[in-house]
Amino acid sequence: MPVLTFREALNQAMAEEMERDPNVYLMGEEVGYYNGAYKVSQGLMERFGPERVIDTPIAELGFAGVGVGSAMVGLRPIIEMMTFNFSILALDQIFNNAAKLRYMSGGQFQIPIVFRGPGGAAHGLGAQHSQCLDPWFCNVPGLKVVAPSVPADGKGLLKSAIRDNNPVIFIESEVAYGFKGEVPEGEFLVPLGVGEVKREGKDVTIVAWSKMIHVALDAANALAEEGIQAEVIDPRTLRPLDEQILITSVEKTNRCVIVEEGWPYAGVGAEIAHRINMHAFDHLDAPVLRISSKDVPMPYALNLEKDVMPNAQKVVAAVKKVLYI
Amino acid sequence: MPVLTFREALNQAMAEEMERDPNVYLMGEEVGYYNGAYKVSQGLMERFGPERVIDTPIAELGFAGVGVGSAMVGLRPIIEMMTFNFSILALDQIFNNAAKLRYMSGGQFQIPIVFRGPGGAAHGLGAQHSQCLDPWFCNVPGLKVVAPSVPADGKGLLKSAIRDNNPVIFIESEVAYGFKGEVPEGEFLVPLGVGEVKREGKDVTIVAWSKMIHVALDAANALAEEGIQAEVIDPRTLRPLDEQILITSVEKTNRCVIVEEGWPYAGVGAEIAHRINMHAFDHLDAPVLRISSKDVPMPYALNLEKDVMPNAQKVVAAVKKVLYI
Amino acid sequence: MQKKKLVEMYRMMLLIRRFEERAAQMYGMQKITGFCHLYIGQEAVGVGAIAALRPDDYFISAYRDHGHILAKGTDPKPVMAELFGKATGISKGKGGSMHLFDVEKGYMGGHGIVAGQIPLATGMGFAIKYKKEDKVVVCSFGEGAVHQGSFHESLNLAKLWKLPVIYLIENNRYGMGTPLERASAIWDLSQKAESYDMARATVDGMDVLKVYDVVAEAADRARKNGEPTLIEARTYRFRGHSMSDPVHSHYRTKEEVEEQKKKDPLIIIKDKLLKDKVLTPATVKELEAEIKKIVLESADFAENSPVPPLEAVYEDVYAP
Amino acid sequence: MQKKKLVEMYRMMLLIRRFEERAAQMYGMQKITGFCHLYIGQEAVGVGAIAALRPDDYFISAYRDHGHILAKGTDPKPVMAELFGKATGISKGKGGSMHLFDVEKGYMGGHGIVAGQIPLATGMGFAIKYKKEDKVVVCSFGEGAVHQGSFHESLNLAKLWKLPVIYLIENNRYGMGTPLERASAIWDLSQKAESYDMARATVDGMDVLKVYDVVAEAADRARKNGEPTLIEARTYRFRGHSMSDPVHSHYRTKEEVEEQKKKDPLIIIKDKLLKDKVLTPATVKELEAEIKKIVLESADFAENSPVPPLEAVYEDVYAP
Ligand SMILES: Cc1ncc(C[n+]2csc(CCOP(=O)(O)OP(=O)(O)O)c2C)c(N)n1
Ligand SMILES: Cc1ncc(C[n+]2csc(CCOP(=O)(O)OP(=O)(O)O)c2C)c(N)n1
Ligand SMILES: [Mg+2]
Ligand SMILES: [Mg+2]
Repeated sequence: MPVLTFREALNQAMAEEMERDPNVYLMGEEVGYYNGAYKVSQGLMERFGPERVIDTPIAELGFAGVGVGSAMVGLRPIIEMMTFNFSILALDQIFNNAAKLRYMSGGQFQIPIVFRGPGGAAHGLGAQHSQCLDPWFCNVPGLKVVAPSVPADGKGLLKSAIRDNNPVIFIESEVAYGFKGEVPEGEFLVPLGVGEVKREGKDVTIVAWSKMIHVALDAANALAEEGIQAEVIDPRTLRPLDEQILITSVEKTNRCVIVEEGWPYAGVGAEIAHRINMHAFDHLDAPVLRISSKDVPMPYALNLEKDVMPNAQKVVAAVKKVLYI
Repeated sequence: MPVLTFREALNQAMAEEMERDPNVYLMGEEVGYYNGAYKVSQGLMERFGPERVIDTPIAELGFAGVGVGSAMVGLRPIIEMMTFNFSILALDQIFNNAAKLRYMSGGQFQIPIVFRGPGGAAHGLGAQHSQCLDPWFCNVPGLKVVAPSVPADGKGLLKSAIRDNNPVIFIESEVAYGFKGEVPEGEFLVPLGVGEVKREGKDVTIVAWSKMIHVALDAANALAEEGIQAEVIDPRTLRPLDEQILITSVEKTNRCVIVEEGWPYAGVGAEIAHRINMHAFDHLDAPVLRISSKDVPMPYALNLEKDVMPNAQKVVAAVKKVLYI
Repeated sequence: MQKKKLVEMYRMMLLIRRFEERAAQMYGMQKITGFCHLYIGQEAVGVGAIAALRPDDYFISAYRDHGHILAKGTDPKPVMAELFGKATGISKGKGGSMHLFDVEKGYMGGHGIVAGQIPLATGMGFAIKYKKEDKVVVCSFGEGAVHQGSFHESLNLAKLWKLPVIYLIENNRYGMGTPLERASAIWDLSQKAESYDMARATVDGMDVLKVYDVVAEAADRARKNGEPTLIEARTYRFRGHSMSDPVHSHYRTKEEVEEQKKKDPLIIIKDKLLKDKVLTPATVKELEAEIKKIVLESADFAENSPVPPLEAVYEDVYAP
Repeated sequence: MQKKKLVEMYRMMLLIRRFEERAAQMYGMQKITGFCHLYIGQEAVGVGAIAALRPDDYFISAYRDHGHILAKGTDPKPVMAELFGKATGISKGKGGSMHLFDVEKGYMGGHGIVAGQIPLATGMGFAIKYKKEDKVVVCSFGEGAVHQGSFHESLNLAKLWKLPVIYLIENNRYGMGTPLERASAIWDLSQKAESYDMARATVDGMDVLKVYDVVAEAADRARKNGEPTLIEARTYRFRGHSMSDPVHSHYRTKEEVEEQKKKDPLIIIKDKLLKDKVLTPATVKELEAEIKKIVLESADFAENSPVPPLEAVYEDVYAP
C-alpha cells in the first residue's frame, strides 16, 4: 500500500471526490494559487481550475455563508478554514444556518458541506492561534464532527464527509500534516460514526483522537514496558460518537483515561466520561480520569506550551492512578 | 425586604453600580431610548444620560469589541446582548480578545467587562433564538460565567460581576424576567464562585442553575410528596465552579441528577458529572444522570418545544432511576 | 405592463395585507406565539421585487417574511398553518413565523439572525454562476442589517466574483426602536455600493411599479453580466416591530405613523389602477371578497390542522 | 519639521530594519519560533504615523508588529526577548512575535486575528470620548483586513459616534499570497470611507514624511472634532508573508520585488535628508553603528534571559 503523508491523503480524498462529483468544490483562503497555507490543496486548482478551487478574501463569516447558501441549492462545498481558530468568526453561519436549516424548514434542505482545516495547537503560535474548538462543534445537533488521527483515516473519513448530506466539521492538525502512513488507493471509505481500536489491551482503556492518539500510543508503549496493557480507542468521529466501542472496551478493562487536546471544562472528554460512567458504571473500578490541556490560554514560550499540552507522561501517571499503583 | 421582579433586581444592580463608579456604562441594542428589549434597562438612560447608556446599531461583533477596547483603557462596560443567541456573531471578540488579552500581554491588561442578556429558550421562538451557549463560554479560560436563578442572586451576582476585574458572561432568562422574589436593598453582593443550597434534602442531589432551578424545585416538591427528600444545589456561578458544595452534597446523598437547559453533548452538566464522578466516586450509589434539552435544534410548535425542554417529570423519573425505584 | 400582471400585483398586495391582519388577530387570540413580524406597509417592496423575477429565481429574506413567501406563490394555507405551529405548516410547524421556507417556489426563508441571510444569498448567487444557470437571487433585509459585518463581506464577494445577486434594503426607517439616523453614519444607504463599485439604486418603496422597474433592471444586469446591485427601497412599517411591540412609543409618534399611512402602498396602486381603468370599483370589490375568503380558509385550515406528532422532534435533524 | 525629529524618524526606521534583519537571523537559528512577520519595506508607514502622534496616544496593530512597538518607543531588548519567548519579554514570553504589548507606551498590541484589533481601536476611541481625554488612536491593519466584517462595523460606529480613531490601511498589496485585486472589488481602498461619510486619504507609504503629514492632519481632525479618518498607505513588503513563506513564489515574481526595492523607504528618506543636509554621510555611519550595537545588545539580552518559570502558566489568566 502506498505510504502517504497526512496532507497527501487529504489531498487525494478531495481530488477523488472532485473527480467523482462536479458539484464538489473547494473554497477558502489561499487554497488555490498558493496551494493551501499548509499545502493540503496542492495541485488542485491546477487540476480542477479556479472555478472549483476558489481563493477567498479574508472574510470567514462571508465565505462560510457562501458555502452554506450554495449547499442549499445543491452544491457540495468543502470550505477550508486556514485554521479553525478563524472559524470563530464564522460560527453564526455554521451553528445557526448550516446546522439548523434542515430542521427549521421541516426537511426542505440538505446541507452537504464540509468545513475542514487544522485545529488545536502547532508550536509557538500563542493563544489566538492554538485553540481546540471540538467541544463547541460537538455540542450542536445538526453537525457531525470528525477528527482523524492517521493518514488512512484522514482519507477515508474525508471522502465519507464529502459524500455525507449533512454539515461536517472535519478537524485536522498542523503538526500531523507531515505524519506518514499507509493509505489505500482509490475508493476507500471510512464510515462516519465508527471508532477503531488502535491498540488492543486488557488493563485500561485510553480514549483519544486526532493527534492525541499518538500521545496515547506513546503512553501505551511506555506502560507496556512496565507490563501494563493499555487498549487505545480512537472514536475518529466525535459526533455521532461510537459509544459502543468505548463501553465494550471499558467493560473489559474496567478503567478509563481520556486524552484530549482541548480545555478541560465541558470538553469532549467530559461527555465521553459521562457516557462511560452512565453505561459502564458497574464495571468501573476507578473514576474515569481525563488529561486535557491546562485550563489557560496557550502561552507562547515553548517550555510553557509544552507544559500546558497533554503528553505521554501525564497519561502514564493517570493510568497508574486508575490502576491504583 | 422589598419584593422585586428579576428584571427590576438586575436594573437595580446596574443603577447602583453606575452610581458608584462613573466608569461603568451600559451598551447594546435598544438599551437606551427603548429601555431594553426586555426592559431590564428601564429608566437608566433617563437617569444616566445617553453618554453612559448607549444604543448601538445591530453589529454585535463591533460593539462587543468596542466594549473590550474600552475596558483595555480603564472603562468598565456592561454589554447587553439582546439575547445571547446573537453573541455568536461576537464570539471572536469575547474568546480571542476579552478572555486572552491579559494572558497574552503578560498581565498588562485587566478586562473588566460584563456581557449580559438572556440565554436559552423563551416560548415559540424557534431554533435560531432558543439556544443555551453556557458550555462554550464555560470551556474558555479567562472568562467567568454566571447564571442566576432568583432575583436576589441576580442583583448580588450582577453587582459582583460588574466589580470583577475580568470578563464575565452573565446569563439571564427571558422567561424569568417576570419572576418575583425578595431582594435586599442597597449594598448586597453575592460573591462569584459560591454556590447555594436552594433546598435541603438527604436522598438525592439535584444540581441546576438559572431557570432550571425552578424545574428542580418543582421536582423536589413532587418527590417530597412521595417521601423522597431531594437536595437542590445551585452553583450560581458556572465558572469558576463551586465544586465543594456539590461534592459535600453528593457525599451525603450518594446520588445525583443534573438538570440543564442546554444540549447534552459536552454540556456544562457533563463537566459537573465528571467532577462528581472524580471526586465522589466512592460515594456514588448510582451513575450521575443528566436531564438536558433533547439533542435537536429547538422546534417552533409549542408541543414539540415542551417535549424538548427539561421538566419536573423528567427530573422525577431520573431521580427514581438513581434511587432504583 | 400587461393588465393582467398589474391586477395580479394589486391582488397579491391585498392578499398580504389581509393575511397579515388575520395573523394579527390570530396572534391576539394566542393561536400564534413567539415573535411575529407583520409586513403591513411594506407590501409594495416584496410584491414589486418578486413580480420582476421569474418563478425559478430565488428570494430570501429575514423574519418579516409572510409577505415574501406569499408573493413568491406559496399557498396561504400552509403559511398560516406554520404560524399556528401545525404539522401542515410549510415548515411542518418547526420553523414558525420567522422561518418560512418553500424551496419548490424558490423562497429560501425566513431567517432570524439579522443579516444572516446575506451570505446565504451570496452563496446561491455563487451556485448559479457555478452551475451556469440563468437565474438571479434577490436578498431582502432591513436597513438595520446594513451595519452587520456579513453585509460588507457579502457585497465585496458578490462584486469581486460577479454574482447575480440583488441586495434589497427594505428601509422602513427603524430597526425595532432605533431610527436609521441613530444606527447609520449615512442617510443614503445605497451609497454603500461605492465601497464595492457596485451598481446601485434608490427607489420609492411605497410604489410597487417603481420597485418592479428597478428590480427588473437589476435582474437584467445580473442575468446578462453577472453584476450585483444594491437597491434601497424606502418604505415604512405601519405596525409595531413585532406583535409584542406597540405601533408607536418612544421612537416615533402617532402623528408620524398617521402621516405615513397616507402613502399606503395599497392605496397608491389601487388609485392608479382605477384611474388607468385597469380596475373598476366593482373588480376591487370582487378581489376583496375573493381574498377575504382565501384568508379565512387559510385560518380555518390552520385551526383544523393537527399539531406535529412528538416523533417529529427527532426528524430532519440529519439528512439520510 | 525640526531637524532633530527628522533624524529621529530616520533613526527609528533604521532601527526597525536592523532589528528585523536580526530577528530573521535568529529565526533561522531557531531562537524564535512560530509565526514571525517582518516589517521590512513598510517602515515608513509605522514610523511616519507614530511620529505624528503624542506619546500618550494609542497605537494598535496586527501581528506584523515589531516595527510598531519599537516606533512607539519600547526598548528593543524586551521586544527581542519576547520573540525568544523569554521571561524578560515585553509580554513575559507569553505573547510572542504576534502579541507584543506595551501599555505604558500606548502600544496596545500585537493581534493575531485579522481585523480583530479594529473594534478594539474603536473601543479605545470610545473611551477617549467618554473620559473626555485629549487623545487619538491609530489602528493599523493590512489591506487584507478590509474585507472583514469588523472593519465595516467599526467604521460605521466611529463615524456615527464621532470617535477620534484613525484607521490606517497598510496596503502592501498582498494578504499572504493573495494580491489585492483578487480580494477586493475595488482598487482605491480609501473609497470605502464613502460608506460612512468619513474623511479619507491615500498616501505614498514609502515616504515617511508624507505619511507623517497625512496622519498629523487626521490626528488634528480627530482631536478637534472627534472625526475619524480612513487612510490608505501604499507600501510593499520586501520579505515573505512570515518567516515560513518565500519572498516570491506563485503570487509575485522576483522582478516585481526587485523593482519595488528600488523604492526602499529607508533610501528615500536617507537620500532626502542627505540632500537637505540634515544628515551627512558621517552621521549616517554613526547612526548605523549605534543601531547595530543596540540590536546586537537586544539579541544578547534575549539570549541570556531565562525562559519563563513553569508557575507562569497559571499566572495572569485572571486579574485579582
Ligand atoms: C444578529 C441579531 N441581532 C439582533 C437581533 C434582534 N432583532 C430582531 S429584528 C431587529 C431589528 C432589525 O431591523 P431591520 O433590519 O431594520 O428590519 P425590520 O425589522 O425593520 O424589518 C433586531 C435588533 C437579531 N434577530 N439578530
Ligand atoms: C481571521 C483570520 N483569518 C485568517 C488568518 C490567517 N492570516 C494571517 S495573516 C493573513 C494575511 C493578512 O493580510 P493583510 O491584512 O494584507 O496583512 P499583511 O500580512 O499583508 O500585513 C492571513 C490570511 C488570521 N490570522 N486571522
Ligand atoms: Mg427596519
Ligand atoms: Mg497585506
